[in-house]
Amino acid sequence: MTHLELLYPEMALAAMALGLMLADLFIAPKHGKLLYHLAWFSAAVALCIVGLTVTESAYQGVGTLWTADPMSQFFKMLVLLTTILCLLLGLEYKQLPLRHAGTFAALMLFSSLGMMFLVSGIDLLLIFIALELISISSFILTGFERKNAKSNEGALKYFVFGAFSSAVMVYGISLYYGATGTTRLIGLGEPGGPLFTLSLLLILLGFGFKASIAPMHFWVPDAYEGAPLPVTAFLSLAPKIATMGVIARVFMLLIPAAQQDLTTVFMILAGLTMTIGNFTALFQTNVKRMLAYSSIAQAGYILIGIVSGDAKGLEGVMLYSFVYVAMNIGAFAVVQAVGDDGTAGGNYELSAFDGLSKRSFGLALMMVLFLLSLSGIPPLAGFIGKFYIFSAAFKTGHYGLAVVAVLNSVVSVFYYMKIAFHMFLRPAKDETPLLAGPYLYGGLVLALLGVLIFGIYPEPLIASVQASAQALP
Amino acid sequence: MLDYAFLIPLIPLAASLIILLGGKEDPHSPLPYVGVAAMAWCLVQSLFIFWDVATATAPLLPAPDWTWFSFGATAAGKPYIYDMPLNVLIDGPAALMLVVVTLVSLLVQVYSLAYMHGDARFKRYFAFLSFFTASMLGLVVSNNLFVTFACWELVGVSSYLLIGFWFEKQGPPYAAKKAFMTTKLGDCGLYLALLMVFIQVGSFQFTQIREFVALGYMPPLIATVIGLGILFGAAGKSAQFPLFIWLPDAMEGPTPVSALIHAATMVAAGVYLVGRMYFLFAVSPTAMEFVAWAGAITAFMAATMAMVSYDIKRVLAFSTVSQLGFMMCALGAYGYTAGLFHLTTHAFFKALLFLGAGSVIHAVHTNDMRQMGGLSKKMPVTFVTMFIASLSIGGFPLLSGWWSKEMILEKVFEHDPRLFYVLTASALMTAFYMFRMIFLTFTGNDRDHEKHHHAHESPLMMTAPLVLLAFLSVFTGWLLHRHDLIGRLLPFELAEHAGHHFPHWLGYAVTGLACGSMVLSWFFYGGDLSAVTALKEKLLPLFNLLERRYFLDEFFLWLVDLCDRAAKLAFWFDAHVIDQVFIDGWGLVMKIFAELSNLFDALFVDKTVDGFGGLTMDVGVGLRSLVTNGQIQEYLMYIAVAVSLFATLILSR
Amino acid sequence: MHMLTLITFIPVLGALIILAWPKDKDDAVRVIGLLTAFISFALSVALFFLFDRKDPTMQFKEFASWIPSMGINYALGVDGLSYPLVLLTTFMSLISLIGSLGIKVRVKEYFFWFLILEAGMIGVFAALDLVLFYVFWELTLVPMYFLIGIWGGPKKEFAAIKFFLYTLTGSVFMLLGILAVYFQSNPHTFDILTLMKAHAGWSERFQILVFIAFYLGLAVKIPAFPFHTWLPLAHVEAPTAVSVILAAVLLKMGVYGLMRFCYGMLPLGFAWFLPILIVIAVINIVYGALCAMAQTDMKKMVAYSSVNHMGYCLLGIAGATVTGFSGAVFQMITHGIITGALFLLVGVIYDRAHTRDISAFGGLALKIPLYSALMFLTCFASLGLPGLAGFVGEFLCFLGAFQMWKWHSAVAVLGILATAAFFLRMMEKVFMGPLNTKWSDLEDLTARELWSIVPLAVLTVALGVYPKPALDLMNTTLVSMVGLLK
Amino acid sequence: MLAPLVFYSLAAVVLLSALAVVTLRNTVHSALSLGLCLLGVAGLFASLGADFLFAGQILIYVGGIAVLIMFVVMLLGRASDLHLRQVNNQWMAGLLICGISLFGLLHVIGLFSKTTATVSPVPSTRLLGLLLMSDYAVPFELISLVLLASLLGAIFFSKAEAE
Amino acid sequence: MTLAHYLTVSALLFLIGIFGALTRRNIIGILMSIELMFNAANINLVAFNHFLHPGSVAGQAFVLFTITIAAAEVVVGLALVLAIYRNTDTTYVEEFNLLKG
Repeated sequence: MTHLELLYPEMALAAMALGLMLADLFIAPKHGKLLYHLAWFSAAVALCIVGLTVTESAYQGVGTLWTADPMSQFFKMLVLLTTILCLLLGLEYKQLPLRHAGTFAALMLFSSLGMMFLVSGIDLLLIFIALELISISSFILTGFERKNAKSNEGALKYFVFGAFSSAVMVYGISLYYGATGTTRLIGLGEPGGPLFTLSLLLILLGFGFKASIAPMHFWVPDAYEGAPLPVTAFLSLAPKIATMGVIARVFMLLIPAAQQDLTTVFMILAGLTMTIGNFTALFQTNVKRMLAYSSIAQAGYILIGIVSGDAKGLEGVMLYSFVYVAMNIGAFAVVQAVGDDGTAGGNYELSAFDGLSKRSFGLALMMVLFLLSLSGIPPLAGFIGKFYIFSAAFKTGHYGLAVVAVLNSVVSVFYYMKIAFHMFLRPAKDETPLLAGPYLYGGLVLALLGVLIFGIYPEPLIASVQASAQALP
Repeated sequence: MLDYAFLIPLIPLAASLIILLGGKEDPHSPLPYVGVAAMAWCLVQSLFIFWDVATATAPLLPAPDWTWFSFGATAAGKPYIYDMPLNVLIDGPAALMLVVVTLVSLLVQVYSLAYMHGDARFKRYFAFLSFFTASMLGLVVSNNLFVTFACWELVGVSSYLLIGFWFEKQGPPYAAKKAFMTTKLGDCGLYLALLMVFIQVGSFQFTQIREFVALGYMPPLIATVIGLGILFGAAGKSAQFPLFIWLPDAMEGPTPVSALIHAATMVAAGVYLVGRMYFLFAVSPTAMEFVAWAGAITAFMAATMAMVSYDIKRVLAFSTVSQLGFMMCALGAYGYTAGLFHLTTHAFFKALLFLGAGSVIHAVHTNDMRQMGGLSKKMPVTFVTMFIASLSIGGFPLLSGWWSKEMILEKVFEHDPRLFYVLTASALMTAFYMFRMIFLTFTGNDRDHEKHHHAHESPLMMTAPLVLLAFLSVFTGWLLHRHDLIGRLLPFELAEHAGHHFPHWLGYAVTGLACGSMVLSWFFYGGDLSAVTALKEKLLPLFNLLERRYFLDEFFLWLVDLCDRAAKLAFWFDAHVIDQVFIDGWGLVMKIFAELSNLFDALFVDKTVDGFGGLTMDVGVGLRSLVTNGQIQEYLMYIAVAVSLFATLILSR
Repeated sequence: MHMLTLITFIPVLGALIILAWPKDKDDAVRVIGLLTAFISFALSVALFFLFDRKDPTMQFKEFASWIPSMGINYALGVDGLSYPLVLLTTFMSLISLIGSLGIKVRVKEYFFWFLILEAGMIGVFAALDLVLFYVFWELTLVPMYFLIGIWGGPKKEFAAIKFFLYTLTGSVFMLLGILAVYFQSNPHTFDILTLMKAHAGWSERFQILVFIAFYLGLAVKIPAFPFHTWLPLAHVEAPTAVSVILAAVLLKMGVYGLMRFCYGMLPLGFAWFLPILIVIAVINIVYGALCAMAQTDMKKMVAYSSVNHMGYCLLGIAGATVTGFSGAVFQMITHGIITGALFLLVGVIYDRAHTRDISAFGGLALKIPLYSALMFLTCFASLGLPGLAGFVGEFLCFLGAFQMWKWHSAVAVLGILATAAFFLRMMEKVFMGPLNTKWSDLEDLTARELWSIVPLAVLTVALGVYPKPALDLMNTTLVSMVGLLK
Repeated sequence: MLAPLVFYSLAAVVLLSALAVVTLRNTVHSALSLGLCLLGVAGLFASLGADFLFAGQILIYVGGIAVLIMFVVMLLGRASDLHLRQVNNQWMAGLLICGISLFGLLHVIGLFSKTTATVSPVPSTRLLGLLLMSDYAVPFELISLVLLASLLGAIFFSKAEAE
Repeated sequence: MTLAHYLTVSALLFLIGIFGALTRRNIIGILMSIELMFNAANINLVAFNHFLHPGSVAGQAFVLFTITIAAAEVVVGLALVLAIYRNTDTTYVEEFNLLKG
């Protein structure tokens, strides 16, 4: 059974991306926006196709290197959703040259294509290549503001880091191959031994780089700060949740971490990621950078779900990923509305947020809601996600980790509220009303609805997550 | 009439509210007459009740039986809902007290109509006065210890308000606060006693507690504790040693207030309460002994202090304290009847003395007796009435004070002769200083011509009460003693105390000595004061000790200061330790964390610790210098280190 | 009739209407705010007549499946423990909103946050599901942050974030406790009523651990020593009406939780903690009073007096008797009313004089007699004068604790003395003595201020003279509650 | 007898030239050593019977990547850099980490100290081709997208600023 | 020749690569070092394929992909280096410190 129809979304997306590349050559720069519309539209089409191909059980397709199961479909849809939202942000972003709109959009689509393969891969070869596709597109996207030295530098650091970690990962895969005789992740029997464990560790490093797990997180703030804002939003979401998806698949379902004594490692990683992310975020004055650290911390929370290692943990990972998309994209959207003020490189310092509530109460209020959701205050969606994750940790007896996590969420409040403080408590420098574009508002409202509705009535979300947590094997 | 006894406290309360809330503040407001009328009604009702009680035998528990509030309580491990009853117990002492309180109150109110006329807060004064009377009457009639305590506190606050009535002056606010705090200190003991009573008995009803004790359920030790608690409370309210320091200061209030509250009624509440709980004291000889000696010491100390005071009201205040000591001592010496008898008689002549003093002060506008003198001609009525009162308090035969005091001395001697000697000394001093006051004020030369010149007799509204009280001061004792009325009203049910026999001649001797000390007083103060001055020079340290009130004030001020220091210390602790522990302590943990993560980084940025922000800044700086200095190869290095560590961790297992 | 839902969510509705209301229509916003608070209050008063005083169980129960996959339900209900507090909340919110009419800047935001806060507070008392409870609990946090942070005094920012972090730190531990009991119960449930019956099988060690988690969350809110230091700062910096609501309702959430969860759900943990709790209670009382005595700022003094008064509640609870519990609940209500009035009054003088320094005044009773009279009344009520609201609750607390803790109670009685001392000193310095000529043109209370203060004063007297209606509400429930402890 | 000789000499070439890559000051020399190293690796491939990879390694790595790097080095190369240190100040720590890691890796590798080849190498090109067209078809397609993306990036970055 | 020999060579090559990546100041140096690491992995894959799993050519196929990926990365990397060099006139990594904190 080849089940080629299960690859239709990927094919469609690839075709559209290639089309965009070509269109870039023929469409005049002034119509560049058209390409963005085309791009998000094609992502939406792919999303629809994924939705049509949602299956209840797992299929393995051509070459048996990938699978289509509810879990991968869930993550694919999430990735595509993120892509759409980020493209909407990109539409309103003033710093990007319109003449390269096609390249930009195509790279976004390439990247999300890589993620779609990443979350459905069950062979390290495919996973590795998908990861590289993501990486290479992301390097370019990060450096997309060519005249901006920060953007260049961010891209370079990202690149060096990425290349290094993929080299290490390949080395790990080679050891894996040595230990098992295959690069496949299924049908392994009971592998073990130091070689195998070491290989898993090195492979985890590759994943950790993408998911910005400490101590593989160092590139994150630099790259995020340097990257154009829509890219930052994209990088903080899509690769992270896709990688979390693949980590969950590999270390929870295929080669359970507990079998290889990796649970301790995951616990340390989770604790370290949260703690470092939050504590370094405390004294950031650049909001982009602060959110970068915050996204590191959020990765730590997601890891708790993986540590707990049972079905509830997996559901927690998926649930939190979803919620995280909504609240983080919302936060970034507001940051873009405020910071992308037409000056070169924008102004993302905290002081740019002074008195935002006077300039646009709606934006400020939404930002507060997103931030509170990020810090896990009910009744917002972030709370539901955290609650689920923590209860997974509790169920499996990881009390210490839960305590670390809740303390971390307290620490996080400090810097999240700092933004709120600037928006509400500081007087505005100039009180000109702040207006954002319609697409940005569209994205914002979508995100807000997600945060509010799933915060107040999360049942449909949880039900669908529980239904989607069925995966191969 | 008895069935409506509950109205007695409520009517003045209503009157008080009417006066307080009705109409505007006006120096000539007619509203105070409402208070007077209410009090008159109460007096009538009290007299009827008195008659009922005097002709009946058993203590009476008139209806209704209302519930004030209900709360959950536990008995024998089972929770139930306890209804706090609001009912009235009219027995002999209560009936007697009712008459005393309403009568004195009425007279004082009438007197005040003239005395306070024209005061800017004329109306408010009467509202407070009525409120006081209401609470006092509530205290008297209640059958519920808890309600009694509530009223007890309310009379305290009325006293506070009335002492501080002229709050725009310097002295009264302080005196009011001092009075309130000192009595409150005593109330703490009473509070604990209340708690203990309920825990032990499961009820606050006097009748039920009494039954409980009568059945012998009350362990003596608990009884002692409760008794001491009550005694402490009573010591506060009735100005017993060592809590009497507030009463002399309380004289800052208007003089009629002093007459009513700080002489006749409120200060007697402590004695009255001990009397009401007497059945409980009877179980505990220890508590009794404490009561007796507290009373005796108070009586003696106050009397000595009264000997040297020149403030006419202070003399009276000390005298009050001393007399209260007599009562307390009597109660402690198993002289229940005697103690309460003296309470009654004392109320009248002491009220008279105060009102008279008020009249004098009204005339000469000073409290200092050294600026008076020779007023007898100017103010004959005042002089005569006060003279009678002094005779009465001094123990001149057949006057009411004599009856009660003799009774006390007899009981005390029977109990313990040592107490008797102390009290006798005090009694002699009483006679001495009372006449010292009379002589200084009314006889001899006018020491201040200006003041003397302007002095005049008070109006009828003020003198009428004086006359009436003088009448009572003369005859009450005899009336009550006749046919042993007092004995029947205040039945002493305890088994007869086997003690020393009181020889009759001793009674006569004391009477004689008292009269003698009145004469002695004439020797010192009747003419010029040279003899006193000479004596004072000889006994200067003693005079100083007495004038400084045994340094008790200093002691309490020291205590207050100690509290203040404790408060400052506590606040310092709060702001600099507790707060910092939770802010900086948290920061400290983080700092350690930062230090640890700084192992590779020699450049630790040391900053002064300054609250939350500072420390987190520290942490931030520490971490930041470690993790994101922008040097990518350092980042890579950390990864390499971490991977090696993890590999070691897993592979070494 | 979904009465409780209506009571809880009408303020939210009002908040949303205000949010959607066009800008710069401050008066309309005020009217809407008052109206919604009033409707909520009126409905809760209606419950007063419908409430069955003989029924110890939950009444007006509402149930809806909320998140069935996590076993979380939307369950509301009140019993004799929570209903008085709901009533207090709606009442004090209305009063505070009246007191807030003087707010001139950013009116819309103010009323928005305030109404959200009200909904959160009501929900805390009415929730019958632990997660729902937690949601409401946290819901109070954010509005408070903004209310202090935007409309507060000079150090408002620090005060706001300190409040936020303190309470949040505590409450996340509570969240862990909630999760712990969830996974301990069998079948797993968040239902409070079920959990209150389920504790029989839980080991003492487990109960102690969970108790600590819960206690950390609640103690910060109460605030119990040594977690109280956020309170004076928050109070001093907060605007008047917010101080009122903070003292009157927010602190009660902690005590309520202590009674409902720590006692009702974890009796063994509670029993284990009792000897510590009584010490904390005594410290709160005596130490709080001493700290209050050291203050020169009236508002700070009142704030510390709250620490002192919440100590009485703790004392009553530590007695673990029905009497003590009655006292604690009653004390909560009366403290809410009295301290609310105190804060309002202090706010009035601050509005006029722009200082709260006790020694800066003198003889004000001559100039502003009405104000002084009300201040005297509330101060006396606060120091526990009989006939005023504070007395009965305080006494019942002592009575409840005295059975088990004689010596502790005896020490705590000194706290009463200290309380009296600092209130009397304040009254003496501020209102008595010669008039400080600096304030010779001070004005007495305005109508708006009277509207907010007089109802409290009336209630202070009414609850003091006749506390039976209030106590009757809670008696049956409390009687049925005790006996969990051996 | 020949095999060890071939192996050791190849290993020596690979490791020494690799050392040269990371230690030489002159970047041009480093790049040249890289080419040599890659050639050595190709030799190792050959010795392991991977004929297609041998060719691929030489064509892509040596002929493509190493030359590309050389180009860029030449393009950027500045004579003045030659006297600058090419190694940063954390080389000691790096050395330490690498030493420790080597110790650990050798520990793991020790497991295979007795493993010898069981079959003689066969030409693998045909097998590889089959694999790429069947099971590995999806990655094969995907990698074309990777290359496309990288080209896109290369063009984007190296194109002179037009606007 | 045993598998261990090949693995040792590969391990040494890998560590040399790591050392270079950690210490070379020049970006191009770092890039070259990373190439060494890739090659070490390739040696591993081929060696394992040859010694342990001679039945299939999965290892060799993987090497093919690795080589391609490495090429793609180098292309992007070099382009980036060129772009940056144009902007900042340096290729020394420690001079890239606009972003920190």
